[in-house]
Amino acid sequence: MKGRKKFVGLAIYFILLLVPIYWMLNMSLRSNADILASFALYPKDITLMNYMNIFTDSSWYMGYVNSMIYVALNTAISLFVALPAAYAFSRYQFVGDKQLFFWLLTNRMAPAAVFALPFFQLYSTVGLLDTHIAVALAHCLFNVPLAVWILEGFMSGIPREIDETAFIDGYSFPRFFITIFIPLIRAGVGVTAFFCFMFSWVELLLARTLTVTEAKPISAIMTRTISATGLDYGLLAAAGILTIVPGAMVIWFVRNHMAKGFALGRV
Amino acid sequence: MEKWPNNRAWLLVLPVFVIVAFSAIIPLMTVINYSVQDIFGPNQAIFVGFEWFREMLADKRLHDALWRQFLFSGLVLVIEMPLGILIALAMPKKGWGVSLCLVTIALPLLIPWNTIGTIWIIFTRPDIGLFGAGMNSLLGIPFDHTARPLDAWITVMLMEVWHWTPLVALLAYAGLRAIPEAYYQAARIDGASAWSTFLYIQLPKMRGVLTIAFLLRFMDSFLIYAEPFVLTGGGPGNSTTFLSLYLVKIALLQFDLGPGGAFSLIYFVIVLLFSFIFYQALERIGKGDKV
Amino acid sequence: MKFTLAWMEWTVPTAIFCSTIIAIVIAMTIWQTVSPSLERRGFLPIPTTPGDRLFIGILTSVYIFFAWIGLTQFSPWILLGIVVCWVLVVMIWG
Amino acid sequence: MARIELNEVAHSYLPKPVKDSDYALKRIHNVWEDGAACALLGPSGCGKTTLLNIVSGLLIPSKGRVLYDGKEVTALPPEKRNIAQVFQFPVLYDTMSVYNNLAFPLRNRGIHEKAVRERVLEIADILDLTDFLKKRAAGLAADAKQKISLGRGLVRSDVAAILFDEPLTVIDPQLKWHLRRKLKEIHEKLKLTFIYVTHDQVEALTFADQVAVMFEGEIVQIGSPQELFENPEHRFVGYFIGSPGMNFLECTLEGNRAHVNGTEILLDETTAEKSRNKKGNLALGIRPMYLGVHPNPGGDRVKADIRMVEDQGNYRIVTLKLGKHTLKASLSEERPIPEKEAWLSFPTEWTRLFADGWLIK
Repeated sequence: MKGRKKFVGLAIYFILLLVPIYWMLNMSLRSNADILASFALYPKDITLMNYMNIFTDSSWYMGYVNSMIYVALNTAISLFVALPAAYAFSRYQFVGDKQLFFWLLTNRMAPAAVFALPFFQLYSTVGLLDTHIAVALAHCLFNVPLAVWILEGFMSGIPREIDETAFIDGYSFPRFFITIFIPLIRAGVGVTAFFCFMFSWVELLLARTLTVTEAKPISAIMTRTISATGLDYGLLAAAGILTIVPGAMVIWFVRNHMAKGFALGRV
Repeated sequence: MEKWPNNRAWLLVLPVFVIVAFSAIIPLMTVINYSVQDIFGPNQAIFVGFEWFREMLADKRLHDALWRQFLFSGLVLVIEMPLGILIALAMPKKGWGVSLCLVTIALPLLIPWNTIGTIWIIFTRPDIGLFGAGMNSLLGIPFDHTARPLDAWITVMLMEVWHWTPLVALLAYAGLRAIPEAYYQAARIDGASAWSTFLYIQLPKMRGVLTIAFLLRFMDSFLIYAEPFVLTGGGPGNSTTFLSLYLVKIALLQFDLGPGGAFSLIYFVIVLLFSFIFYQALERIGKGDKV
Repeated sequence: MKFTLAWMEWTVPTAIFCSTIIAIVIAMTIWQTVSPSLERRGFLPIPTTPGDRLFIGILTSVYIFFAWIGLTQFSPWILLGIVVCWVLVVMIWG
Repeated sequence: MARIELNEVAHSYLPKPVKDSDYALKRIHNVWEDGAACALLGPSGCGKTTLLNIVSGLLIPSKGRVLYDGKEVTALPPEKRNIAQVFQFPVLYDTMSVYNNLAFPLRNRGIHEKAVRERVLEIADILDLTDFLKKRAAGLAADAKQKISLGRGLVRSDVAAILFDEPLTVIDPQLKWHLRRKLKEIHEKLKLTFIYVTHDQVEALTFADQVAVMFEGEIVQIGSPQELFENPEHRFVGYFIGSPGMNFLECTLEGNRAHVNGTEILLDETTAEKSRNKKGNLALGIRPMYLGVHPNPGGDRVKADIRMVEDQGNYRIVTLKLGKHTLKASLSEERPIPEKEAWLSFPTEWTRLFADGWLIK
């Protein structure tokens, strides 16, 4: 009886969760004229025209490519610098460790809007404006602290005796770190990569500010379509659906570890 | 766990320090510089002292945006926290349903923020949206988020709840899963009702993760930009212009560097205060209140 | 392509301000490296190290600054005096 | 207070058990008398906790019935069974004071606040918790916490039995002894049925009047500590109880002599008689303390090599090699121990024979 009520409640929530996404999918499979002409709960004449438009227009599909490039770059940079730092925070006590950790955290919390303008000036001065690396570096502002934070949680769960044993056995620090320690926190590295991917992928403001044409992400291209006159809902919906796909795929791969990342409460 | 005292650990932290300093300290100093000058163009600036701060601190639109922001963040917490806990309680504990639930629930979290806005535009438009059209024609309630401030608020709230409740639910779920089975067994033996079990076992044991959820939701909703920007553009009027939207309007759209700088600093310091409280709370959790 | 600082629009007061802050942070680091201090309880509600007290002092000073600028028309120089005193109070007894 | 009876109980965690090995509990048929202090002893994974959960009602067995005072309770949930349980680690309501923790089970049963108060004070007095009543339970030491868990069971005047699931696991060694004595004292004072699960033989043997030894989902023997020691009904009991455990030698029988790779050991006439018509692998068993170690040959003594001597304070443990078998003997410290070789004697009254693991009697 109680279990049943729970199940019904959960089912209702899931329906509410999926309906807006379903609605966008519905729109993406109809032509714009059809959308504006009639109201329908499901697409009567399914058309893939909107998707075809996106895949044939380079200004659209390059948006995805650009997004992928800077997200991948950002994830790589974040992990690379965060791994040793997280190790330092989890194992050592040093001058200003807590203050530094807090300062990193404030950057996770800082409003992107505050940094947008100086970033624009900074990157145009060093000539990186409208490049993938600019967006990737800008996203490091919140992703590197995030990565340090999550990894520190995972590393603190590994007993220190392992480090001590390895050092007594004569391992050098780099060799120990790469061949023993990182494999131990594989799951943590995966979860961290997932969150870096996620936050870089969903961010709009900095990505839009730092790009003009060459590295313009899909999110910015979509906002442009919104402000244009004669909004093409079908096309917009199709583009939206396509932005969900990579995230959904990534979720599927890390689903077993995801709860752990959330459990550490370090998002 | 006792840590090894070793100042050479700084070498390991150095890359992070450099990369974040580059992205945080230089822009912050730039913003400080802007905030005390009236800038007409490159190298054409007049030092104005604290004029911009005086102006921004007295700016009625900034006050409005700030109160709106607090109201919004407050509402977000009031709605999302209980809802998220309820969902977590209803989720299955084992079996094939777990993966399915986790993946479905996490889905909104991985949708780009502007796509979230797009979904909700399409969903709530009075002419083509299921929600908008449904309200108007089926229930006979006039609904138009582009024209009526209340409707715009309802839409933004719905979107926000839809988007972020999953985070609270996932955190709460993780917290629930960490409670050893013996606690539930003891509660059954002691004859506790479902409500007392929740009140005296589940809630106290979830305190850690719920603190984190609370703070994260507060911070993130305080910084919200992309979703309302796409959905309403801050309108109608200024009814959904939150702090970030107003700041971007001043700094990036009107290119008023001086007032924008002063605004940025005010905004940043508010966030800094909450971050500090956040950090202190986390430290406390780490020091022995762990589940 | 040359990296210049011109775009940062430096002014003398802000340069002094930023270098003062950086100097204080560096000085604190050196001091704590040479003779590390322990956490202790003062009038602040949480146990703090000198680094924490410096941060709390500066953060609260900024709020004092906002209140001063937003609510009064007095000279900022008086403010400077108040703020310096306040930071010292927090550092010593906080 | 109640007499607890388990009637042909078996349990499997699988939905459709087929093989014998699918069962976590194979077949338990047992009675615990009212007011007894019983222990369930066995290694980890032998099914002790499963059995305990069946008694408490947290699990419903796949087969069989559970009876309290002759009344069937198999399908009743724990809250309707009047039992209490103390878990491996202290289970407390951390946000409540000690007083409220103790009052919680009574309040849940709708008992009048005045009666609750009286009872809680009474039990707090028995458990020496009176001074802590106003404190938050979360801040106390592990042994005090464990006493609170116990107290939550004791406050209920109708409680039929208290089950302990390795309750001393998280307690410091010096406090263990103290708490164990407290348990014994409470048992004597309140005459409740105590069922105590543990893997520690010292705990079980000192606490209980009656010990049930479990092995791979079965109770292999129930008896007083002395019975378990002197007449282990199964090789496992012999090996598990006593430190070091019983010595076992694979053997064949000829007349009333056991052949252990080439040497002969004289057996008791009646034992040999019974063993003659048993099939299966025979093994001879003897406790280390009964094994005779002598410096010179004589009588039916058997020659063995000494490998190691360990000093344990007032006795010594000698490791011996008899052919391919390793034997241990424990000797009091006054007894001389020969250098390299020794002659062993097997007193017939302490030498047991086992067929396929089970004692021949």
